[in-house]
Amino acid sequence: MTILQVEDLGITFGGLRAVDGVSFQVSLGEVFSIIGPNGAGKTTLFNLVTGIYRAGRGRIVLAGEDVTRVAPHLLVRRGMARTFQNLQIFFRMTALENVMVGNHLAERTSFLADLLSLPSVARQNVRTRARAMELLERVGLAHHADTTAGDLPYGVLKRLEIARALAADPKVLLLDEPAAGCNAVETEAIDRLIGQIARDGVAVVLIEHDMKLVMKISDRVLVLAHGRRLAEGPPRQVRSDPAVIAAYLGEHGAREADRAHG
Amino acid sequence: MLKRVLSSRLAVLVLLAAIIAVVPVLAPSSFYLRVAALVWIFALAALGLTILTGYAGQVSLGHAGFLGIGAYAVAVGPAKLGLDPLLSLLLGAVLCGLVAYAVGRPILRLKGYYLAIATLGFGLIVALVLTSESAVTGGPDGMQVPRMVLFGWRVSGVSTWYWITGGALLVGALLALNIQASPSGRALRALHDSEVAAAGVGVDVAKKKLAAFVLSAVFAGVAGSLLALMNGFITPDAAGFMHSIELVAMVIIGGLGSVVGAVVGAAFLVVLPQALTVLQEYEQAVLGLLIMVFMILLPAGIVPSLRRLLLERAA
Amino acid sequence: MPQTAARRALRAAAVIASTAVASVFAVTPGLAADPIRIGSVVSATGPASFLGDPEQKTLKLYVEALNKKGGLMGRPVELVLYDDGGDANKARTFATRLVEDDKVVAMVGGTTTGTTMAMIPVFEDAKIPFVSLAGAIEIVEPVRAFVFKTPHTDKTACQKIFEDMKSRGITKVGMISGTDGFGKSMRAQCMKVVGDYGITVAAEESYGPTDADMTPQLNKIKNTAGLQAVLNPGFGQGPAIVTRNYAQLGITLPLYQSHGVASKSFIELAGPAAEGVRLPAPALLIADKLAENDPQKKVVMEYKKSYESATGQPVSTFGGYGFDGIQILVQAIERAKSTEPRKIRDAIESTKGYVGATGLYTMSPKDHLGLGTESFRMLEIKGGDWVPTETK
Amino acid sequence: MSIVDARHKAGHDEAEGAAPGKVMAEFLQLVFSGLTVGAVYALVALGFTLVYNASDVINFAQGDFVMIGGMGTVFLMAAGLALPVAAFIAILAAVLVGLLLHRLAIEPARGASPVSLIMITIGASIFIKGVAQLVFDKQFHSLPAFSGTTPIAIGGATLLPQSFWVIGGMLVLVLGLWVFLERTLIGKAVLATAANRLAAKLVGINVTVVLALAFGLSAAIGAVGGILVTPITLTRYDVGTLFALKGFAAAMVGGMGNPIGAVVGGLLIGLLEAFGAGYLSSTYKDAVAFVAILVVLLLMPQGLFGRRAVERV
Repeated sequence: MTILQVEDLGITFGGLRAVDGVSFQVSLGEVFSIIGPNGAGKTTLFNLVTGIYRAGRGRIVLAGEDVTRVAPHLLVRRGMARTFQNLQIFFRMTALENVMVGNHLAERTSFLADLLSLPSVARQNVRTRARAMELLERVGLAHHADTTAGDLPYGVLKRLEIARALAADPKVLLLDEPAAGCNAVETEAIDRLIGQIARDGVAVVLIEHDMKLVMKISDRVLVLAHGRRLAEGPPRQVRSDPAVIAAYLGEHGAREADRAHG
Repeated sequence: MLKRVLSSRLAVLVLLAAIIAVVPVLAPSSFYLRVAALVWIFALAALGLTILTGYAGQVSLGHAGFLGIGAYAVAVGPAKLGLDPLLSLLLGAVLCGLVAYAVGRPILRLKGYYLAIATLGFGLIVALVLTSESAVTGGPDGMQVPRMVLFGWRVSGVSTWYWITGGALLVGALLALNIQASPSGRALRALHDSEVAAAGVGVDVAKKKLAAFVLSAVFAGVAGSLLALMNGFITPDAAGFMHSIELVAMVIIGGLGSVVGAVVGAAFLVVLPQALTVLQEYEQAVLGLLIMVFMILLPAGIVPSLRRLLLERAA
Repeated sequence: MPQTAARRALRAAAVIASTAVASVFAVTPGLAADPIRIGSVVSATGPASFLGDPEQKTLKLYVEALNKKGGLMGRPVELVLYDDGGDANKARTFATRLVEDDKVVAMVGGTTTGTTMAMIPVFEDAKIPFVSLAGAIEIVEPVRAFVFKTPHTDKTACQKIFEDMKSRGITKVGMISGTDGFGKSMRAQCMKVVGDYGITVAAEESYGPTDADMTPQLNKIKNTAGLQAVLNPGFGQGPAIVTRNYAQLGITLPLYQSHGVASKSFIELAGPAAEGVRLPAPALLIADKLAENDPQKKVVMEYKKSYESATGQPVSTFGGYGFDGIQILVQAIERAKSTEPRKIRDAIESTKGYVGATGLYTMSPKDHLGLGTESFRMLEIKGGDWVPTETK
Repeated sequence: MSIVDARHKAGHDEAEGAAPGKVMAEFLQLVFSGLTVGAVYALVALGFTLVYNASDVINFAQGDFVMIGGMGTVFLMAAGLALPVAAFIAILAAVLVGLLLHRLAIEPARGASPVSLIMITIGASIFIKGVAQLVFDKQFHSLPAFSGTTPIAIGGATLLPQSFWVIGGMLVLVLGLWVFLERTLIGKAVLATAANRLAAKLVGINVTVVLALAFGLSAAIGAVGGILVTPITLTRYDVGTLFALKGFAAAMVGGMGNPIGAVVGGLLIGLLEAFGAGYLSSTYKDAVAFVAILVVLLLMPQGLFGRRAVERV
């Protein structure tokens, strides 16, 4: 079942078409990867889809509803969560608290109730904490629960961000280079984690440079170059696409490929 | 274990309550009670900034403006409108909240130093209005604040105000601690570190910032009301730029985001000038020097730095 | 490394904290056996330091000299002096400290009306006499049992100025006033009495206490038709800038300043632009020009000499207020032959014909100032010095 | 609205009714007034910008350099030195204070958060004022105008020759700073550090030296401003607070970190205050200026010339 549908999305920065008419759709339980050379517009595409940038053109449909103009914090409510390429961790909070914030949507207490610490707040805190602990265990970070996030190593924080995003109970999860800067063991863990998430019925949209990982876990791959779609399809098919090969071989190749597909 | 105790809500409240209870026993004269009462009042205002700046990371250089609004509410309400002082205090708090809401909505979109200058401008304008509208406020020479009468009891005397302000501080500390450990508090602390990520997990960043701003304004307003009622007299100076800086200095020196830190910071800046009077004309230079020395040696603020030290020792 | 830094910090903090606590709790050491303690809270720093600084210096000098002469009733006098920085809340705290902790028998101080009004309840409650050095009439009207003051009221200054204007046939004036306490209070008083002299204020402007340029305001006054003179109630640097901008804009109408600028530094700051400026001021400013038979001659010359030789700065009216405040108090204690605050109060109230730096004081239960208009002299600045416009 | 304001209006209408030439003259008078005061704000803002670019710190002691320049010259002249000599020594003194501030207070706290560093500069500002009132005194002081006090009439308005010194001095300093930053190696190092501190470090720029330079330069600029403007506005040990406040506002409205913005911001605030006082209300002219600043910031949240960088996430 299609959960996320992106149609002809585009944005221009100072005359440069960073994302130029990209369309794709993702189904529940699917791992959909977006690859491409540096500067291809992958992260910009994420920022467009998650409402951080306002799209110059095109449409985003989430679970059948047009969410093109919906503010980022409301997109979560509709089932979209993400991680960030440059970590956006709450460094002053503990790992557990980071994940607890991820559960913010499920928290039903008002600011006033929080201020007065009504019994409902204590109950809420217990629920949120239990859920956050569960997620930390799931990503293998339970032993770091009370450590201040700022004191944790990079690879660990990547998984912490995933746990935080999962806390929002998303239907679509966008992961921006989750394995970047991770060692082999950590990459392996992330690989398993993504597989699990998809099996739980979440649509995973993945930006990743680690081709081994991408080819292994993706159901479909979208290749971007210069903000445009270069190719799309199952990993095997994309890997043998001459335009993609050209793009990865260098600038010259990319231009050639562009012409071929333009 | 130690960490748990140090960060527990109850421990902080018991500690504060104990200090408030012990000071009168040690104080040789009611002058010391007055100084302590001033510490409680300014700590209450500083607690507002603990929420706004400490938790949510939003800087305000205009909070004395709210202090001034609260102070003049209990002066103007009874004197010019014939309102009950207690009612005036509550109305003052509401007014602070409303003003904060109206001002905060547009300016909280600004970030960092840009927000600082916008709030600074707000504080300046409040002080200017209080100074200029002499017909209502008595102008730069200030105005008398009628005594508060509660159910026929004329509230006066240093020790009475000591307990009232001490009680107010405890309530304020309780509220600030409540927020810290709640969903809203986590949201505020989250947006402090990354607004994008906070929005990314569903935090309505603008709304939460506004709530923190309004709450901190109410804290400052109530503190201003208490100050005016205790002194029985108020001047527009209370809303002045230097007092805004002083409030921010209290939370930074005490330790940003720490409830105990706000009280320690307030004590630092209220008690120190009293202690430094022995230095006469050297007072200002030494005060400035001490602020610098403390910030260089304890860059995270007194309370968090000492806490860390204590934990390291224990570990 | 962070360990040692933190440890060093802890040690430093402990040392500072303990000295701080110690100095608060320490009993102020007595100079000699059983001194008479007189308290003072002035704004020696902050925006009103212009007034508070000379007050503080005068009080210190006076008490020093007094003790050299053997003190008061054979006992040394101890001046417990605090600087409120112009902050009413701080002033209030220091007032409490004087009463509760220092146990003073009387108080001279309160540089501004704001700080004075904040401190009044403390002394009224404790029934300790308080001689204020601030201007506003509200301090002594209505009369409060324990509160007195020495400075002229703004009202008398306004009356003196308008009298002078009337004698020169001036009926339509412009006014530019400071928005500080002094300027606003004097403006209000002047507006109250201006009608009594058949004078109308046809243009009115104001400026903030820290403004650096008043040409916009003065330009509007300049463009108002039919004005015959301009009055500038204010103190601090404002009037000096007004006077300079006035000259810069080429306004030739007579300019009147207030007693708020009555110190030599005004002439220095305003420079040649000050020529021809008139203002009401006490005899102190023209001490050496007073007639030998002037009753104030001796007093003002003595004060002027001692102040100027000790501080190297010219005397100002404000120091004079302090001088009169402490002297009235000391004489009252002598007359009362007691340090009982109530008896001192009664003695102050019975001050009769005291000749001071500011003027002649005669107080009564109905008048806790006791200073008449005649204590003001109208001066004009000529050749960089004060010159009386009338011979007395 | 107080009576004062109502009267302003009346006075103003009368003036307008007089003659069109007078309207123009009044306008010019306000422009002169605004530019003179604004030029000093611009210099203070420039100081803020320099230090901010090198360190992300807002140096609240910036205004006190203005005071040191003015008061220092006053007292050195009183000691018998000629104006140029006195001014030169006062500038050196300000630079020394700036360097000491960096070496003894900012450098030891390296790694502390910007708020802590700002608190240190606030402490430094209190300290400098405390020392100044001991070294100098608590009275207002003035300097003789550099080229007389005979007003110059232009288009019916008048201005003092000193105003030319202030505005001209500001322009020379801005130009000099530009040449220094763009044309010298060390200046380029400052720019590089401002653009990217980490990258600057990696290519071997000594960031500590650059920061010290920024503090020294900003102190010199502030002191020069203080010396130029003292003949007009007077000085005292505590005038720094006001200049810091206005200079900070100028730097922000211009866009923190942009030298052009600092200059434009300073002049803008000077003009806003003058026009506010001249056309609206002298009581509320500061409010007028700040409301205008707020409007600018709400429309352009990074100030007039601030970097409008897209948020990188």
